[in-house]
Amino acid sequence: MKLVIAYIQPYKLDDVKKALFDNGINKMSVMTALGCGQQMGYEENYRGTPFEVNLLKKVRIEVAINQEFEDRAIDAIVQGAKTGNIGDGKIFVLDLAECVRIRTSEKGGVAIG
Amino acid sequence: MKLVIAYIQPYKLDDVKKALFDNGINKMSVMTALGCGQQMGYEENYRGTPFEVNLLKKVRIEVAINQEFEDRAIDAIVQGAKTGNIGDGKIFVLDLAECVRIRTSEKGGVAIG
Amino acid sequence: MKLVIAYIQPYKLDDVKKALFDNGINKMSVMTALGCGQQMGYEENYRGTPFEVNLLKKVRIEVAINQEFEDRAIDAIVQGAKTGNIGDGKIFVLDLAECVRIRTSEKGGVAIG
Amino acid sequence: MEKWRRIGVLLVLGLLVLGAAPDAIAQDEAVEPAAEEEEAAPITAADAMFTVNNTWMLVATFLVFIMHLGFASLEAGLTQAKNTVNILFKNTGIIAIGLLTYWLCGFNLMYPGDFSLIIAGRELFGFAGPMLDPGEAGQTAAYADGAYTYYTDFIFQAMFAATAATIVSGAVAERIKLGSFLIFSTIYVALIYPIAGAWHWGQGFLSDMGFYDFAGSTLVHSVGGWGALAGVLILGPRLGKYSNGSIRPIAGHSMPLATIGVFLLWLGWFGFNGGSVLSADPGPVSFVFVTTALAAAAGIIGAMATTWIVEKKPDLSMVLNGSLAGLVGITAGADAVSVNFAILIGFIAGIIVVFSVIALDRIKLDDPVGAISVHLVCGIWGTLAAGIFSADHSVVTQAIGVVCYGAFCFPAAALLFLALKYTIGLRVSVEEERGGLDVGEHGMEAYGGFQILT
Amino acid sequence: MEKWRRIGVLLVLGLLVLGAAPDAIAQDEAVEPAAEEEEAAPITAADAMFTVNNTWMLVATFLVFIMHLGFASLEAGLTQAKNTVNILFKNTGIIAIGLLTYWLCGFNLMYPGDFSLIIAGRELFGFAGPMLDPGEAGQTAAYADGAYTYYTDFIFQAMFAATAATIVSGAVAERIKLGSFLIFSTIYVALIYPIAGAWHWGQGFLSDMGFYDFAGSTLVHSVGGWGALAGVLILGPRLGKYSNGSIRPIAGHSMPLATIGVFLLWLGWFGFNGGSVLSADPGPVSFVFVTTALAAAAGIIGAMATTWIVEKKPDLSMVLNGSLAGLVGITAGADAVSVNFAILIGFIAGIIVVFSVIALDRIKLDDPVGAISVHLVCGIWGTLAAGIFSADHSVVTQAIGVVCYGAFCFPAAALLFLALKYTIGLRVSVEEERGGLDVGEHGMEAYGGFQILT
Amino acid sequence: MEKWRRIGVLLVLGLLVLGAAPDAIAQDEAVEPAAEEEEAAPITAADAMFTVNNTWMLVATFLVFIMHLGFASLEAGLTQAKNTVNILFKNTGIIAIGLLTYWLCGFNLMYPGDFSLIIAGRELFGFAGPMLDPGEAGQTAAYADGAYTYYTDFIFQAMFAATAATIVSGAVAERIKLGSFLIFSTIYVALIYPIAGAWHWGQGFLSDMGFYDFAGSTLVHSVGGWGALAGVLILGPRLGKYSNGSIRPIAGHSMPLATIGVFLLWLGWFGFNGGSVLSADPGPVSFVFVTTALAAAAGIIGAMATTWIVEKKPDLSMVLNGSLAGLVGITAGADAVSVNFAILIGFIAGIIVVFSVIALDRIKLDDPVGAISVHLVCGIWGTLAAGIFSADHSVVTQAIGVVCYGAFCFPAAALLFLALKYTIGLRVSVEEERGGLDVGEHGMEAYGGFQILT
Ligand SMILES: Nc1ncnc2c1ncn2[C@@H]1O[C@H](COP(=O)(O)OP(=O)(O)O)[C@@H](O)[C@H]1O
Ligand SMILES: Nc1ncnc2c1ncn2[C@@H]1O[C@H](COP(=O)(O)OP(=O)(O)O)[C@@H](O)[C@H]1O
Ligand SMILES: Nc1ncnc2c1ncn2[C@@H]1O[C@H](COP(=O)(O)OP(=O)(O)O)[C@@H](O)[C@H]1O
Repeated sequence: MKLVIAYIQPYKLDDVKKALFDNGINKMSVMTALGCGQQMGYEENYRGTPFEVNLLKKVRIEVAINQEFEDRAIDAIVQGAKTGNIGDGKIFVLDLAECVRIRTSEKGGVAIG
Repeated sequence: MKLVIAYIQPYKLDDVKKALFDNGINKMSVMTALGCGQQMGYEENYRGTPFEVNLLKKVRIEVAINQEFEDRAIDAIVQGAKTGNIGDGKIFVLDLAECVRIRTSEKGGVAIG
Repeated sequence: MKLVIAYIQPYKLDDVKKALFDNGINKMSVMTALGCGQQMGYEENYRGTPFEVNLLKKVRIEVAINQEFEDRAIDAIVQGAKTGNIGDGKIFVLDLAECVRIRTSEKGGVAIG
Repeated sequence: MEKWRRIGVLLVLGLLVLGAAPDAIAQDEAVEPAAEEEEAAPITAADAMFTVNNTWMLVATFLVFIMHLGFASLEAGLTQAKNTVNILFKNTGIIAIGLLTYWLCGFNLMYPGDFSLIIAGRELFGFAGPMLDPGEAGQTAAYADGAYTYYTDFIFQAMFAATAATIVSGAVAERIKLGSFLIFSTIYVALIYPIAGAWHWGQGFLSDMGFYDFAGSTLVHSVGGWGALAGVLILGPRLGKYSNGSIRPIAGHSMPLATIGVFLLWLGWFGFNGGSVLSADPGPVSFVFVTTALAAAAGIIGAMATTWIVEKKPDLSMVLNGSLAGLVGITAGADAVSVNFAILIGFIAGIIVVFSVIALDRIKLDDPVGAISVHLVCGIWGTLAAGIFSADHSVVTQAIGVVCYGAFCFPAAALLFLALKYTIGLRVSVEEERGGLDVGEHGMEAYGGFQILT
Repeated sequence: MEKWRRIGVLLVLGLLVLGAAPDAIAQDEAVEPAAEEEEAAPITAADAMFTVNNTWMLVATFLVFIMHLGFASLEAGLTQAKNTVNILFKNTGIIAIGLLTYWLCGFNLMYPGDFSLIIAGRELFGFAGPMLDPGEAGQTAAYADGAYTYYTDFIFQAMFAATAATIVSGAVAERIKLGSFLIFSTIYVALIYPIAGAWHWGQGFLSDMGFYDFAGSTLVHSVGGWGALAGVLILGPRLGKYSNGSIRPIAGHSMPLATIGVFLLWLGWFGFNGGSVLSADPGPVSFVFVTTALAAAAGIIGAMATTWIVEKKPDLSMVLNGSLAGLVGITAGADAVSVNFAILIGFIAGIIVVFSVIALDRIKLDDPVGAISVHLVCGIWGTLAAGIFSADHSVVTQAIGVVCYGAFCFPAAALLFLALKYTIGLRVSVEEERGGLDVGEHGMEAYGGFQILT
Repeated sequence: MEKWRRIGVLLVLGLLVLGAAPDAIAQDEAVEPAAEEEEAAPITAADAMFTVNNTWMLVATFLVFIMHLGFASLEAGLTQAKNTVNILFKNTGIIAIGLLTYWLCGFNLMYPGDFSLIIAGRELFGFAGPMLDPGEAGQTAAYADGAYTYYTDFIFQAMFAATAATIVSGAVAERIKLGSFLIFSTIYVALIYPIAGAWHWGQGFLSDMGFYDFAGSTLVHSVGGWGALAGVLILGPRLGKYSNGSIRPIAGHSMPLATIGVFLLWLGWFGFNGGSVLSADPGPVSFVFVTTALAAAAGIIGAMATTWIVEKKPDLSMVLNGSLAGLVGITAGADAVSVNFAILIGFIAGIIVVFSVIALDRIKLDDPVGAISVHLVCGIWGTLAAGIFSADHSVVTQAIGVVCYGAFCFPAAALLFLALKYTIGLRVSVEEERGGLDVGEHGMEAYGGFQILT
């Protein structure tokens, strides 16, 4: 089992969700995040003082999947989130040791979906 | 060491916290999240246009524990969060490679608690 | 590759960011979180009813790095976040199985930076 | 079925308005309010005085109007983000319902002219017929001795009417079904409020007895407060408020909104009390401005001191309640007590409200915004205080008045709530209460996009 | 280059004001507005009446002023958090632009005295010269027969002027370039609005024809609404609003803000309509208060019933629009229809606005706040209704008036928008629209620190 | 010990009010304000004029009242979410303190009648005794020549008083101890403001010299501004504002709140300036409305142009300050300069305020809301401008007045702040400043449940 974490542009959330759904992955969790990467940020100006904003608004998606879905999940996220521009985001994959469905106490792969 | 991530119903937060405390686990971190799972979402209606909301409000809990607490932690979360209804949530367990207490620079298992 | 998760005091964010930058790590993601640890919380009082607040405002930082940066990253975070007081926070390190740059579909270590 | 019920509601509303139309044509021909101004006669001083009096009453009217925004803001601010749409909806609905029912029957129930139900010499009930009719002289200085026109009279009083129901709204917030609440409000504001109001302001038996309530500590605030008390008792507390014997505070979601609400209410009170002089007479109006403002200020200081001592830290929500407590407290005697006593009354009200909020919580009466403490408890205090601190009024008569209103309004409200409870239901489901009434009743959120831990 | 353009703008503005200065000295010497009060003569009743009339008009003026805060709040509340600074900025800018252009030319275009362009007997255009000149008697009772002074006249009308542009602002929100919008507003409010206004209120050809618009259902609201329609058509919908043939709602970010906005607009309307009596005459002013308040209330009930049936759940944003619909609807005939018809007009407006919002969405006209439905559609309804429900006015003449305003304002606005589109550009870049205009146009955020999912 | 101090405070407050009571009974018997209306005499034109004048002054009073909500909103909006409760608390407290101290002593210090301290022919200090006493004729037309009653006089002036302290509040926000601030405010508003005010409005030496300040550019705004300057100097900047030689902006948390604040302040200013005519006289009141509104508009344009050029992007917070700058600027000469000059004054104020905000930041004076720039700098500008642009006033005398106020208020405020600093302490602990004063001073949060990055 894997835990896939993706940082994407907020406006791409709908597209990524759709791409995942289309690939049979319809469980996920979403959070707001601020990101700092190759995208350089921009200058804001508050009351005459310029300052660099380099924490940009991102959306963080977390998807737990069974091993065999790994590539599909990654591809789906890339497909949904990619524009080719800096700031498109990153995907991180972790090994998932265990998964429990709280409602039924089921464990492991069956609990993921 | 393990990192336990749980998505639960927001209103169950107090119960889960209490269940963890009762099991000797009193360190944790909490975030807001939006989740999409078996719970189907609901229809909202804004200015005459219906739309499906399928990102539901969830709470995400992160608890780092020593190996021997794994079962206890999972049980406590299940106990606190379970209602038997769809939407109760999931628990994900990851292997934790290292843990550092910033205040003392202690590392490993001693730093967790 | 490693995924470093750090919970720090919110007002230390700038310092930690700077320390990481100074150590050549300039990609990261930031979230708000509520934490419960050795810091005991405080008593609030709402309309005559006192209550214990033990979920304190924290900032959660996530940094994916290549193995060789692990110590540097940990040291930088400790250096930026440490005051010696309870509540300084924790660092958790996970093994990162895979990393993908969405823009280019690059994978692995090259995608991290 | 659900759908049919809704269509039924619409039909009734539609008929109500359309039914009024034919009648209206007649009225139109009869009155012609704006057309017949020839004004050949020279302007007299009485004309000018009539005009300024009427202008002031209309200013007071829009000030009372803005209190409804004050109530909406305060109530929304002191409750949770997930119920905000519901609260705003109720408050927007109530002002509409209040104005329309007052047009339909309230005004003529409250100022019936003659009483048709008189028991043991007590004038209890009268009704001058549905809708408005200015009559021959309604729009002239003859109507109220040069103080205001018929339509001014109506609209000023109409703005008052809705406040009584709004007070209830805050107390039952975060758990009452929208439909049930709207039905309750409609009946409370269309019938209970004006009938009870007639006893004093409509020259009924309490005014005969010498009972005195200048601008409505009892007639408006307690009347609302009794309804609030009945609602809270019958609905029960919000989920999780009193779990395992301990009190869990459910914090409001926006203190700026609550503060805006209180300032707007205070602003409106200058019209509420200042307009209750029922003319622009410089002496009394300015005097009432001073007693009103200083009582509110003293209420703030009273609550500030009390909360600082009792809670250790100064609680903003209590201080906000304190200013309203001072305002409710002075309302009954704003023109009748001295300035210094006004300050004392407000100061004591500020102390009372803090202890009352705490006490109600102890006995597990869950009133999210403190409406019972502010409007009922301080309404009673203010009514009695007018008797204590003014030589012209008797505290015993004041107490009798208080009891009469309680004896009528509380059972009436309780009956209404119970009837709703055992028919269409009063309280939302547990799931809906947890998820918030915004999504449950309205299918929308108040703060789209904001991350909120609920 | 960007920088030079900005400096140019400043220079023009500076010269404009400075250029006025020498002139001003002359005026200063000539008028001396506050200095020459000797008032040896005894006070007459006419003096007192003049004073109360003028006082009421100034009260109405500040009430109309507060509508601008109402517009700003409503518009901000019904749009996304990421565009809030932009919306607040536009609304703050518009009131400034509106007042200053009205001082510079608007007032004297709208009330030209003489018309210099008369075609086929139709008085179409006139201009009494730039800036203000109270003349000899401007500040005395002689100016308007004891109703108000020259400066009161100006400032009351000036407050109206800016509203027309503000209406447009809501409809084109979340995608229009700041600079282009400010230029559009300046021209629309400086030229289009007053020229069109002169046709009726300036005693132009429509007033000769018997067209009747008491306080501006057409002259203010439709004029703004036509601009809004042109803007929406030329700009196109917001990104993602109509994707793949389906409608994706873009929810507003703060219902409390929207509700505050609507209550403030309603409050302001007491001045908008009440002040349009143009004196404090008790009969008509109080009558107008009643029709205004009850139409708004009926609009709420109309929209509430409709949305409850159509959308299944009662939609707060629609109910808020409903009260405005009622207000816009009654504005043309507030003094001319009976109270019962006022309620009917408001009720129907509340129904109309819900269907109009839905219909516009169906035909992919993206109006984030419902400005076209409220101001244009209900403005037309109100203007016709004044003809239908009042015996003194003809619905045919009313329709002719509606058409005239549409025939002038819509093309004028469209031309302006097109000119801007093909010169400096009308719409922000896709990136800016996605990231929000707050960061794109202003480099700042409305809610620093809040975690918001955009 | 902490607890005892608190109880001490309450006791003092309690005694103060209770001590007033016996006295009050006497007053009650003496005055009987609302009871003795027999009004057998026919209405005269003078009666009507008295009534309309008084009505206008009361309208102006509630407009000035609403400025306090404006200040609270603006200040809260421009600071961080974690200090919002504290700011709202301070502003609610100040209005209460302001009104009550003005009742206790302020009014009779500011309008002493006779001066008891006269040095070299300069009337510096007088006191007409504690609390209010309308005397025989206070509530009749005789009191102020038919312009207003004694109580109107008091309450209008009382509303002004608190603003001076509120101005300070914004400048010292986010780091001052609540208790210390409340003590400072009490003394500043009870003693410093009225004593200084007496020099001009109380017919003291500056009015003898021909100094002119129509509505308080100096008497209210600079007085507050000097206090703000002293506070900022003694408190030092917020943590992290000027770290490592660079300026780190600390963004406000709610631009809608800030905008609401500015519009409410502008609204209130119609009463602040319009009421300062001290009657409803149509000529001057309407003239003052026009200069006030256009100066605010010009301030917006001035600030907009400046910030667009200087900061590259148009900064909403600067534009908001710009409108206030225009308002403060016109306040001294609102009735004395021509309309065109009013626009010029406002426009220049809008430019000044932007550069002033930037300059203060450069010299590390940390004023979170721009209070010093708006109220002190533009207050001085406005006072001088009244001399420059009006033939009736001398810029030299104006400058002398400005210096006198600075020479008294700044040291007085500094002394107060220093005394507090070395006794109970002035600044919260570093931990409290970091965590926010809401939790530190009040144990509660302003936005329960919202996820905010602080
Ligand atoms: N090494 C990293 N650790 C944590 N988060 C990262 C890392 N690299 C990128 N991110 C996240 O991904 C977002 C996009 O990164 P960025 O480098 O701008 O994208 P791209 O690689 O497409 O240019 C960042 O804003 C940040 O939130
Ligand atoms: N595979 C997954 N990956 C990420 N988050 C998940 C996954 N499955 C469930 N979740 C999270 O858990 C929440 C509850 O899931 P749901 O399927 O509704 O619960 P249940 O299994 O009890 O029916 C979801 O809203 C989502 O936040
Ligand atoms: N075992 C844990 N699991 C998850 N989060 C933790 C854990 N321990 C600490 N944290 C996070 O770190 C924060 C700081 O912890 P705390 O114990 O107060 O710090 P310190 O060890 O410096 O005293 C907590 O508020 C919480 O967010």
